[in-house]
Amino acid sequence: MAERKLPKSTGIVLKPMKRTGKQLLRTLIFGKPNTVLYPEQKLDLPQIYRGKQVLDFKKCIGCGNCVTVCPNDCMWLEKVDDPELGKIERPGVDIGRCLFCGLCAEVCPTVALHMSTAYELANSERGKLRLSPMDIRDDAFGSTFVEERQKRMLPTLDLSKCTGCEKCAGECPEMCIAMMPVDRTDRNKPEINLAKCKSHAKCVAVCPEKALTMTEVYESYFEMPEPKLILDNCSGCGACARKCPSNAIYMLEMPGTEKTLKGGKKGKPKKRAVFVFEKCVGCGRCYQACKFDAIEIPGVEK
Amino acid sequence: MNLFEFCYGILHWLVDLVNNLWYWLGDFLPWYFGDFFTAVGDFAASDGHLTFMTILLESVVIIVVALINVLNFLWIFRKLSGRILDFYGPYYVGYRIGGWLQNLADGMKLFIKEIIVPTKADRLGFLLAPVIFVASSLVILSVIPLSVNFGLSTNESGEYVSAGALFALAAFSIAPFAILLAGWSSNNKYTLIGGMRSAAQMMSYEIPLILCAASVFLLAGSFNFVDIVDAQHDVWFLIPLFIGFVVFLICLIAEVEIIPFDLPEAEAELVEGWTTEYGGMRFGLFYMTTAVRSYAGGALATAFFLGGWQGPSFIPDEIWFLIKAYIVYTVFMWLTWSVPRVRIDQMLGLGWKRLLPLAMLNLLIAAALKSGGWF
Amino acid sequence: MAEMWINMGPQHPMTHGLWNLRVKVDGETIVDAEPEVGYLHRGIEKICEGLTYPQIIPITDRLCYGSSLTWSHLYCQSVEDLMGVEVPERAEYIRVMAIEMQRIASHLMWLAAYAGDLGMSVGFTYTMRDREVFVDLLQALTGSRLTYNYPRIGGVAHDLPPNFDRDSIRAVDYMEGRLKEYEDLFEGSKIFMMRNVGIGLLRKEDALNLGVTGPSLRASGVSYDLRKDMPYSVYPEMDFEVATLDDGDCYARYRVRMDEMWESCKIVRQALQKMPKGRWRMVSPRNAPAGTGLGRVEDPRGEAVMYVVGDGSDKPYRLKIRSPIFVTVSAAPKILVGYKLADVVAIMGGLDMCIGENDR
Amino acid sequence: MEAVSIEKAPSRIGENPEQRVLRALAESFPKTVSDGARLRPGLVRAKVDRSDIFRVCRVLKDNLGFEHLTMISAVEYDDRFEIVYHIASYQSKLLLELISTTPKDDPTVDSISSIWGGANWQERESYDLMGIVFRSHPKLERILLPKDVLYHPLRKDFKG
Repeated sequence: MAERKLPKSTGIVLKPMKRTGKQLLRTLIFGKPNTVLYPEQKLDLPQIYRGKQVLDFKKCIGCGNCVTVCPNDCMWLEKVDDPELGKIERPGVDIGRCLFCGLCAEVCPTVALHMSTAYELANSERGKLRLSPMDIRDDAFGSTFVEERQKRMLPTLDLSKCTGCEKCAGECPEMCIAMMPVDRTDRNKPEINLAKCKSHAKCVAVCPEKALTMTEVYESYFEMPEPKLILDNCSGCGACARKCPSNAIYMLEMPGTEKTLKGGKKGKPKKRAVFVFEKCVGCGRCYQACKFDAIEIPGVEK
Repeated sequence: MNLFEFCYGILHWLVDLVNNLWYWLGDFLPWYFGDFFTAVGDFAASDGHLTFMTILLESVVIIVVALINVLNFLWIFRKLSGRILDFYGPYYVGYRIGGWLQNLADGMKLFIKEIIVPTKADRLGFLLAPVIFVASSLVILSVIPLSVNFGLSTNESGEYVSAGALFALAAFSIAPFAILLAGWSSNNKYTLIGGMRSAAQMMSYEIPLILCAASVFLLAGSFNFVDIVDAQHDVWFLIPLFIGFVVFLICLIAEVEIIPFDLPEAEAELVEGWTTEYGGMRFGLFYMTTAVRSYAGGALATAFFLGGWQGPSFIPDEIWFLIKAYIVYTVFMWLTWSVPRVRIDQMLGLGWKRLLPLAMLNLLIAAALKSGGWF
Repeated sequence: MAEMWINMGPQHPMTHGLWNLRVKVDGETIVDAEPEVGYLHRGIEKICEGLTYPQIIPITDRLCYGSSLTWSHLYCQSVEDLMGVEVPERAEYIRVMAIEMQRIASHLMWLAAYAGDLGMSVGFTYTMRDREVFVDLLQALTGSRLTYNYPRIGGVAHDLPPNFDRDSIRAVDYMEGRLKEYEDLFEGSKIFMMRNVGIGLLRKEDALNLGVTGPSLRASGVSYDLRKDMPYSVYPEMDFEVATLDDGDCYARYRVRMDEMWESCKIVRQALQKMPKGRWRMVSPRNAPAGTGLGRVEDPRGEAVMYVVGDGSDKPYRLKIRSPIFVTVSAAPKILVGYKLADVVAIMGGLDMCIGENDR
Repeated sequence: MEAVSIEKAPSRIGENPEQRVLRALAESFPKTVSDGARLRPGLVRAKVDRSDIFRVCRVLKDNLGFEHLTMISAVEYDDRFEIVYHIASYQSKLLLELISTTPKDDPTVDSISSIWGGANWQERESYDLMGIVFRSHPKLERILLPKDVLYHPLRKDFKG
């Protein structure tokens, strides 16, 4: 091994004493110590600091993606009776178990859930750490928050109004709308390729039935699972459509399936579920609601 | 008026007050009781008894004054360490006086804590060790005078204990026994190693310390604090005996067990050294006694090398003495918070191989100065 | 003299966590040593088998309190290898910058703990104070102070906040000034040198054989740094040197880490300078294909490896974590024997223990 | 470094170090080393029969300059255990992934802790969590879990 030059420690302890002496003068005479006197002074927190969750009830659609993504199972959906919004489901959070990882806010499709900068969450009772949706409600918080995810104006389809007139497909300058026939129905459904859409809104303008509207859609970094319909199993009960938080499922009649009743009259035709994938948030609640195993989602368990 | 006269006066007035009541009570009783009462009253008013009580009172006064200083020391310790380490130190308790009351609050908190004796500990030794440690340290304080007038004397002339300095040094070196006892009786490997380390350390550093003190005694020609301080009237011993002063300070740091020489309590490897098993006020006493010994050390260094209470007369003598002791202590603290802890073999090597020859050299210089007739 | 076993741990100021070092001492000299670990075993590898790929990122943060960002980065890197995800270039630069800040913070925390071990409170408070500068920066970047949860599969969670460039350059300048102060504070003190030079000798052959990695290996004379020798991310673009010293004592380990902090400051500057504009995150796939992915990075404590086995579902089939400290601790008896009891804290402190990643 | 480096292995023109180490292994152990592949620059994978793992590792360390054992991981599949050795060469900047397979009912393999001291605790860990038995290991005890635990938690049949 080569001989190494050790640094000279001249004066045995004088060098460190010089440094500490300077520090002493700095804190005693010329300034103040570095400490933040906590209850009186507080640190400035960045906007993206991850503290207690805050929920915008009006934006939230109750899809439960936050509940699914939580690594610690500390969130749940709770039924709330709101005077303004009616009977809704909104997530609650157990602060005592929360990791404060922020995945719930990140996965929220409508940017209704945020992590606020509130960090003084201690409580003497463990039960009070379970925050119900009303406890984390703050509808005004979202306006103070600069969302980093990009927002796009995209046409969304209300299939119940759509007549399948194909005007939108002809009008789209990007050629991103294609009319696709829906199986076993006599209807055509416009399918919009959202990746190509440049938000011209011409399809909305031209739609005679006002079935297309422009809505804000936030980009998502999570690949969400898409539901698949097994048509043979579908009984047309409509449970999935009622459960769908983003109203992406429509029940369409299948002509030719009418049962002949006793009097020779024909009954109502059977219905089937139709997914509008542009609106789907991948929560998998339709899968949970279906009692006939007609919907499957890879990777989501009941 | 010196402290003896002050205390004597107070006691005399007190005894007179009580005796008046006493004799008046005795008048109501039969003659044989009355005689007894008179005899007791006479004994209480006698000069011998009063002198004895005066000495007791004096030492109590001195120790109380010293303990108030010790509180100051603890406050300086915590405040200064805070400022050197870039935080506030005591702040809220006694906000207007810089957090001075924090130590009292801590003491109160320690008082109400339970005393726990480990099951397998040697109970007698475990309980006795803090008593010896604290008592031997407090006794040092009683013989250190703050000025010509403020010290423990046995008669009105203010003549102090003639071998006061020797007594102080002797009392200083009782502590290793208490520490060893505490370490051994706790029945714990950490405390045992801490106690052994402490004994080795104190013994090896006692010798240079006493040699340095001996050079001072040689120059002053006395063991009496007043004589030693008087001898420094022209020039402080710091100047002729500079080597001795440095060696004395280093040895004092080792004696009071603060970083870099706090091996017996080496926090990182021995948890808390020989105080590991102590809790509550017993730990508080150890903590306080460290400050007591620091104060005693600072006072000894002041008296031996820094001219004692001598200084310009616009400040009282006692305050001069305390200022010097505080400065010595501040330097201790400054050093403490700047350096890491040394290892036991390195420390003993330093003690025996470096400090002892230096102390001998210092003694030689003192002898040369004395025989040369400069002092 | 009689020999006796002393338990240094599980609750002991030396341990920096929860582990037990049993040393057999003859007087104060160590004759034998035996580390016992596992007090903090949380079964993270098993937990990860039950979570989806994005859910694991906050769990990997919990592997090491000192450098959580490195571990989540390592996890994302290995999963990207498994899934074949391309990471945007800006994200790679942000990652490298954040990791180097984390490395400085981790080394400062090590220095603080080391100073505390040696009984030097001033070293503890000053280094922790200056670590705060980088923790604040990382907080502004990631949104949390300790468990950052910042890298994502296919990028990073957030873009740089406003004024971050300016603040980082300022922090790095401040740090370089402080490093000089530390050199005065530590090496300028004779007592520190007495405690370090020649203590805890680990020879090159032993270090290689026992699988010691990271700063401890480089202090033993092997110039091997994964950032330089098997570069990942955008480290090939960066200009820095591998700090190496020949004598494997505590002082060399201290010096290597100090030099690494200098180099990290350099890398942070370069990363900020070269950072391109563009996206910082891609959409990550939900399911991984069947196969294996391997990530291998230079942790502040050594070589960290993750080996992910995917089975086509959205959860990993098996996740194996190689903790650098786990292997380094197994070398401890080799280093400890023959030194004094007080040197245990210097030697084990110099190895930079982190029990979270050690026990997993 | 005195160890024979991979550079000194007989080379053919146009071969990169990954191919060279694979060829050297295949020539030394024609029967037991199979499926050699270069996954990406600097990462090589090969399969080794479990009976020969000790000799392969000995050759790797002594003749091919692989001086660092990075990681030993055990993976349980439905029909087999795979013990994956990641072995690194500091000089030629290579990482070799050696995969050795054992049947489910006999998870036994030779210990290599006498070749690399760093393998000692990693083998103990694999024994502890996955139940792989390493023959002639100096101290094959549980390391992360308490000594009286009866199960191997990383096996798939162990549920919380």
